[in-house]
Amino acid sequence: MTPAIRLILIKLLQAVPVVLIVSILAFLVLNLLPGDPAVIIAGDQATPAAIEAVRHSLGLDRPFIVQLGIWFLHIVHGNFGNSLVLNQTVASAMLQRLPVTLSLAGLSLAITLPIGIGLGSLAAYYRGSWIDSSVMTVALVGVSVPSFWVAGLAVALFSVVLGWFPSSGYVPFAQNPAQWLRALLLPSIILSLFEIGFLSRMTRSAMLDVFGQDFIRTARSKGISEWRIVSKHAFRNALVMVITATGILLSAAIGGSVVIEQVFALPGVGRLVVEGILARDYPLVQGVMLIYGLTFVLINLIVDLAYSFADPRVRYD
Amino acid sequence: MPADALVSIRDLTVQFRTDRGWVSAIEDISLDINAGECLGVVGESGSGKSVTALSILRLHARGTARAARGSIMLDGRDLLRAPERDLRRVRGGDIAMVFQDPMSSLNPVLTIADQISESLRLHQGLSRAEGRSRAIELLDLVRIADAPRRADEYPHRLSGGMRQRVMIAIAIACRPRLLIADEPTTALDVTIQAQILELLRDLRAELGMAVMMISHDLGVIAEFAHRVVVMYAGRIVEQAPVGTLFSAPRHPYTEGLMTSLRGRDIPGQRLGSIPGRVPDPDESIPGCRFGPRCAHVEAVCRAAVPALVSISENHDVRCTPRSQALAPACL
Amino acid sequence: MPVTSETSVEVRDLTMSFGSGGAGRRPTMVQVLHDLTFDIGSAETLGLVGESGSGKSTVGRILVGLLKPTGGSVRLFGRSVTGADRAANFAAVRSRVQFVFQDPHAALNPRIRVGHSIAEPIDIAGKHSRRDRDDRVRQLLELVGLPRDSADRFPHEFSGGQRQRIVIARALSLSPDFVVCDEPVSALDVSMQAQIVNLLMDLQDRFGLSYLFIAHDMTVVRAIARRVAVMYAGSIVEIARNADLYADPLHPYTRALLDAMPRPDPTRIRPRTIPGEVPSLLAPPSGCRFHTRCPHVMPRCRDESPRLLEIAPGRQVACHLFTAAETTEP
Amino acid sequence: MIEASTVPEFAATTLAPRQRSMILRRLVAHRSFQIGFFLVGVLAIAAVLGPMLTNTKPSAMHISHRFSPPQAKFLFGTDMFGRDIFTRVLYGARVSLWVGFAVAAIAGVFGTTLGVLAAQFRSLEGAIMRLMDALMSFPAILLALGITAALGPSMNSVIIALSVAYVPPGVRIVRASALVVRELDYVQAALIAGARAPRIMLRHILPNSIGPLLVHLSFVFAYAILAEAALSFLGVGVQPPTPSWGNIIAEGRDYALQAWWIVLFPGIGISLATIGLNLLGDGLRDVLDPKLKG
Repeated sequence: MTPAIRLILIKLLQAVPVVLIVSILAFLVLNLLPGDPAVIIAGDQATPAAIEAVRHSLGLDRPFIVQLGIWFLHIVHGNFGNSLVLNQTVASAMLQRLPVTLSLAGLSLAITLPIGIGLGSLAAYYRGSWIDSSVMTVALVGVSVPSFWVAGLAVALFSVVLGWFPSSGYVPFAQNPAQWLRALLLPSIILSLFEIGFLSRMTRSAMLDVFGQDFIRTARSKGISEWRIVSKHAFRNALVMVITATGILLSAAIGGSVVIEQVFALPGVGRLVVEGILARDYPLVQGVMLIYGLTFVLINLIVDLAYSFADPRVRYD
Repeated sequence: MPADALVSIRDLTVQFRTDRGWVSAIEDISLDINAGECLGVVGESGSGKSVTALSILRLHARGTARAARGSIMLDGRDLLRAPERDLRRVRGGDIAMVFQDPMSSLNPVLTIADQISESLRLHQGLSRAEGRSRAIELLDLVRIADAPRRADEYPHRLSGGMRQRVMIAIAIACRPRLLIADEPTTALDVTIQAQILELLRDLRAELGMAVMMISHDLGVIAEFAHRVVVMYAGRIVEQAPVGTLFSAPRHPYTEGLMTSLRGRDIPGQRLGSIPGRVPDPDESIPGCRFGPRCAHVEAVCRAAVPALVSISENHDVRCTPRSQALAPACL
Repeated sequence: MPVTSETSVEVRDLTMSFGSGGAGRRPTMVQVLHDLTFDIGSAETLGLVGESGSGKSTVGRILVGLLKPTGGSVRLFGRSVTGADRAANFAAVRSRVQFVFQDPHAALNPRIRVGHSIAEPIDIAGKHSRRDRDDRVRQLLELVGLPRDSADRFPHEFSGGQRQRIVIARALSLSPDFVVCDEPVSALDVSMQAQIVNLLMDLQDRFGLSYLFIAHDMTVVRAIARRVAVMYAGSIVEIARNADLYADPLHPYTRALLDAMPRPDPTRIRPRTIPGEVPSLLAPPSGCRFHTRCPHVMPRCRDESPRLLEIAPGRQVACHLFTAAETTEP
Repeated sequence: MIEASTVPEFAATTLAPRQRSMILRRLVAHRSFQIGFFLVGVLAIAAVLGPMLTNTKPSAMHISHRFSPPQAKFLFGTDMFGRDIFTRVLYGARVSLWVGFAVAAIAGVFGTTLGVLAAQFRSLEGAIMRLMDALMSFPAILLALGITAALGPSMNSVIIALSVAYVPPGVRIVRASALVVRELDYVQAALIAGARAPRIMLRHILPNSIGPLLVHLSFVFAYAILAEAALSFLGVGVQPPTPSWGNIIAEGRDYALQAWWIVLFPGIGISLATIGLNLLGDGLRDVLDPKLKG
């Protein structure tokens, strides 16, 4: 067995307990917390009998262990339970909405990575200069300004006043790629603001960290140009950090899409969750949380492995 | 400036940015490095010996240091004022450097061959393949066994001693006229230190380059140098040919260092020690900075900063009472 | 003052192995110490020299209870601290054993005033009133040559040499009888080294301390130690009285170490040093672990590990050059 | 007993001039920290003094002044019910800053405790860290959504939900630095002297591994303010009529074109608070972790 395969297997094994905890957590969040879902679902004015009926229909009157068993059964079947409102399984509701969210997150990541890394490197390279301070100011505003607020202002300006973009709605890529892009561009850019700020700040400090290392001085003592030092010596070391950041960014993009989808009325998973919560469709919320949780266990695993393989010190030992 | 001086430093003062403003790390450093010679620079931490070395190639971290005064001449050009582009040709070309810590001085994500051939490809326009085969030759030259295999490995696979050999291979790749070795053996074990010193001595003879050997260890200096510069608290306090310095040191600080080492041969005997501690660079001390620790301090030492005075041919001392007693009366 | 026995420390066949390997690797045991046997007498200094990877620091850490050895026995002041009553016996001798670290910057908690750092062993032992404790701290500061008002300051306000004095003051706070000094001067400048070595010698004279003085620098050991043990790759290769060892090193490695030491003498022509490096603990050479670098290697050295034998009074060597002599000339 | 009867020959060592509290002095001199401290300070004072700075109530409706643009009487204008936006933003600041502070404090306490415990006791490490891994697998806002859904929308639910989301990174940070500190010589010295786990943790590991956490907490404070606003905006956070910056924006959203001031001012409030906290965090990071200094 090569070290690489062994590393992958070990990481996979380490992920198993996390997957288990994630699925139990997603269950517990709505079943064990002090709030009584039946009361909340039935509403404030409900009679005790009505609450009891809700409780029975949700299976909440059964023993805890049985509920947990049913929960795992749903997971194993791959349908992740049934929505109370939508008349479909959570899995199929999610599959329907996923392309929107993935398009949004993917597009924003595609915008973020080059700009964030570029700006961060630029600021690090020109540290202390006006370029550094301008980039860092922009980045600071990016991580500080609430996206739904900027989204509101942007819709008012670009969609309503200038009419450049539709203010809401979604067109599938397969149906019309141009319309798809037009519908998603503004939301993606707004989603990217935070991410660009975050990534450029992180890139800058990682690069500065690398700049302080002895081997950069060695490189300079060879007469290598500053640009080559940045692009070859520093960046390859900082890459490890950028990979780690990508995992966090993806998580931020998925989280941010909840709000952005709401503002732009995009029919994605984020909107599904919010609708689910407002409609008190607990199984739906649970199911989506679980699927997202499991997805990120997988993403973190990939990031972890990519990280190991980007660094020869880990790769060979 | 002597005719055979390769690098000539005059009145160099370098300052660092601190919380309390700019503070001088070295002051009024003047020294020559002659072609093919081996100059030893010795001093304790805070003496400014590494700052001096890094100043020659302007390798201080950007924005943290400035040369307030002085010049560093190479081939009639002042390196302190040369444009960055010109300086890059000097770095790794005319003047190369080996650093103290071989564990952190190599880039962990690039192969050995890549790091050695980089300056060859840059300064001599070699292709990637040519660079690699030159790198393997250089690894042989620094006596690394199994060079072709080692060339494709990453630094973390090598021991400290091997990494320092790789650092030396990088430094000599373009046949520099001056090799600056900044405490090249301090981080290494005793037997490995001896191996590296032997390697450097052999290479110096083979390639005919000058070496500036910086060390806190008088033993290393005694073994390696032709001429020695002793630094204390940012200033040169004494310079002399190695034989003179070790047989007849004139500065009280040099004397103190010698006695603290020599007493060690007798078990149980108290060592000669220099009382007190090295002052911080921003501590203000009137007159001679060694004054507070000096057993022979006089009123004149506190009155003014002593000058570096020649007391015989090639022997300079920065100590007012001593130079008054010893300087040739030909003034 | 407690009654001291003749020997402070008795170490017999001490072995130590560490588990190695993390994620992605099969755990393997790495043996870092092989059957060490030595004594340290009352008020004696034993120098322990060797290069990195020799295991010398591990020995020191075992003697103060930071590490638990995997084999052999250690007796401190006559009490076994490796047997069944390990914990109880260690508790009984804890206040008599102390440690001085190599790096004076890492050895002091940066957030605690040095007075409190010095008093920490007293606080833990819980024997003194606050007043006694503060008096004791001032006394200790004076003892190591620091101004009394140092107690209120933080470590960053002191130079390296001064911090090492503080570390020594802390080590002395409970009036120990045995102190492990792990490279106590190797992080210091030459002029500071002399101050600290002199201080350690003075303290020994006044209080009858025993030292295990660990160092890689043989010249420092020469000044302070009465006897010297030389370690290589986890084994003691030679133990001798100070004067004997430096005048006439027997083991080829001891000789190599002495030859490799730079000396402040420009007229000396140093013999060429031995080739190679200290072997990896993961793949130690067969037989004598020094045979890969030894200028006098014989076929026997590759197969058979030499034992540490007494070849003259107070003089032990582990080398086939001498075991051979012993077997042919009984 | 060792006594100092005579002063040793080399007692003459002198001390360097006193350097009191370098960290505080550096912080005070740090530009980002100054600006951040000013912004956060002003907002915090405004939030605390809130009721004294205005002569009306956040829920008071001035029916004849609906949709008034900013003017002397209504500094930030009024909303669709004629409520004074200035007063509402002031009261919103109390909610938002309190939520942020509470979340940072809870994340700090739990992060420190669990982090130090995980570093000190191998038996707890696996369980604590796997649980943190699992919690960190959910995007923070989604986890918070799920928890607020279960608890029912309210300010306290938001605080609990965001705390759960922001504890895990704190645990990781504290554990990582505690693992480093644990191996340092001064901890070994305490072990040699016979110190037990509580002393080691409280006196040595905790004070020396908390720096990175403080930096992190100032960012958590900022994230929590943003997240509270987002949750309230989505309608699952702080519920009207209690004003929070998030729900003021949500309510004013539909009138953004005709009455821009309703959404503009609470948004500026959020932005200034998070900018201030981020600058504060940057300053702390530069001073407590000089390695990353730019």
